[in-house]
Amino acid sequence: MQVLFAILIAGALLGLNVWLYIANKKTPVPEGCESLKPDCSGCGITDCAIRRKEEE
Amino acid sequence: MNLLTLFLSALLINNVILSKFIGMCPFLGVSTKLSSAVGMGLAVIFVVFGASVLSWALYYYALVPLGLEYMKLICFILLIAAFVQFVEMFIKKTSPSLYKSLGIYLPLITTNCAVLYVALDNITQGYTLVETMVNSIAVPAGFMLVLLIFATIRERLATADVPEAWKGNPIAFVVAAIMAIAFSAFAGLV
Amino acid sequence: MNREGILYKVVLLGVLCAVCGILLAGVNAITEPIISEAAIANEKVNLEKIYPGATFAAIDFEDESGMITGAYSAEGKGMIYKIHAVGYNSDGFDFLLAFNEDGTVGGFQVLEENETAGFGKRCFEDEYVSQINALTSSDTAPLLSGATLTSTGIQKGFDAAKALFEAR
Amino acid sequence: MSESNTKKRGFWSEMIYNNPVFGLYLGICSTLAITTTLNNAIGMGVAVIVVLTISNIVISLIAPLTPDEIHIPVYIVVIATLVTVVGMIMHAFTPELYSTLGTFIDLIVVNCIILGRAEAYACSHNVGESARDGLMMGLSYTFSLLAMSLIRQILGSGVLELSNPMTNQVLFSLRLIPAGFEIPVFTTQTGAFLTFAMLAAGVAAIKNSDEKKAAAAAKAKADAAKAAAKAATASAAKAKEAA
Repeated sequence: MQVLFAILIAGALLGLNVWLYIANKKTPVPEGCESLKPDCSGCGITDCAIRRKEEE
Repeated sequence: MNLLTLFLSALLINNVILSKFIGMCPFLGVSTKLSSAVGMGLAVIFVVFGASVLSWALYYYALVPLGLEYMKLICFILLIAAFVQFVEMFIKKTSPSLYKSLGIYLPLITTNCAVLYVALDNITQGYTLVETMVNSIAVPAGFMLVLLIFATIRERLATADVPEAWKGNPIAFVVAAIMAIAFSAFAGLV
Repeated sequence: MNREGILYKVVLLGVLCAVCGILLAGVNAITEPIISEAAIANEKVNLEKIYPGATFAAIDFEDESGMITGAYSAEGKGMIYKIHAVGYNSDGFDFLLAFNEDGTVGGFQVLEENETAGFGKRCFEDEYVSQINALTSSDTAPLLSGATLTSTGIQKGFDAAKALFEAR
Repeated sequence: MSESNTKKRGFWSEMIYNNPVFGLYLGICSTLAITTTLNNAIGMGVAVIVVLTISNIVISLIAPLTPDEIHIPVYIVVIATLVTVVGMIMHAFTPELYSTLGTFIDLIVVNCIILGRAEAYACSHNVGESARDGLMMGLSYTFSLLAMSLIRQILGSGVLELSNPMTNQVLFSLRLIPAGFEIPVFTTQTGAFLTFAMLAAGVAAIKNSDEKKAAAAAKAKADAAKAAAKAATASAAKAKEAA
């Protein structure tokens, strides 16, 4: 019984997560913000996802 | 516990970066410019506060009554990820100008250890809701404080003559070490 | 099945949650008894002094006074509370207080203290201890003149434990 | 780092070049916080190796089944489950270690290494490669922890000590610096930052000198090729003349 609740809670949160993730992706980026860039040059974290995206 | 004591000790004495080493990645990443430090700091304060209060409620109103304390890690990290997505979407829709300054830092925050750390810490310390709220503002405020101080130092450091191998992050750690000594002086404050 | 369909995602996430939930519950079922056993292990030596040979279990409690640091049940015998009180020495002191099932005091055992010899320390000597041992869960612990601060600490701790014992 | 590059390098140089901590600056939080003793470093290292390897295997298995837009939440759940399991096992069997490592075990979830690796590697490689990669990353992370903790423990307390985490029995204890001559600052936060800075600078120095050497070698090669080409044309011209 307890396990069922565990699965339900995890499932609900995961569903919420996926839903928000997809909804967020669908929301258009406001005007003027299409090409926002962080300053990666000063950062030493060379394996960061954002940096990789920028370098592509 | 006295709320002011709690606030000061989380802000200065047990500063997340200098005494707990939490949130080092964004610390190194965005602390090169004052403007990015402000953006990151504000985004972290907002997300930590929201996510911690939500996690607190989830833990005491859902997990504890059901005896599912062992699910807390999964639940908290999912909650944080969902909250970050929600905030990003909300800002996109309502305030383009805010998005312009914070937008780029929001995706980075899910993997910022500080958020998960504060959410978990509130539970392990057994804080009440009010204490949780104070702690969840004080900790990220301490994060932002150090980020700001550090950004100004680093802007000066950019023009300093540093040996080749120490350029970039190694010298930043030396600066952090000196700042840790300075902050350890706060220990007698409370 | 259609990869992009909503049904596929729901099924996938459901299966994932089920696997994770069952795995966690299983591991928790194995490790939980070991963890709670280990949590008592340090206390057990002291608990044994009050109820020798009993089976102990740590229990959850809600304490409003903030003085109770632990609660343990001794199966069929009574309850033991671990209390932290502050006396003359600001570091405070720790003691165990036990109530038998019938409400009489089952034991009073000091764990760690640094009170002044001849004053606060008298609260842990035979005369005062025997007074405590004669009480029940409806009494109030007596004060000891010359050791007022320390015995006030004990009195407050006694009241806190009493409230928990009565509320259980 | 391209595949062929890492294959050409030996085990140790891969540890230095691809070192997640001193090279890529990932997972710094736990590295700084828990490296006060050798015991903590080994415990944390083993936990990370286990989580990283298993999560890489699991993710490479389920990646083909997962549609793109839900992969991040799925990874988060897998990794959080694994960390919880590892945490519970450590809590049960090595309680002392668990209480000193504390929240840092839980924070493995957000440890950038694991999320980084899951996204960058495991989702696009097969099981064997992913497992090897996870193990490799975990090992070099542990290696960094060991280096940090050795320096900090020896300089800070003067004693090199290792104990059995299950029973807290001291396995060996060796005093390397006489009592009274230790440098206690190395056990504090400041010491952590300083040790880290020195090691990171060391790694950067090795990288720099290697790069210089490589550049010099490339230049020499180019020069030799040029010279050879010149000689060849010269001899060809001579041959022509002779003809």
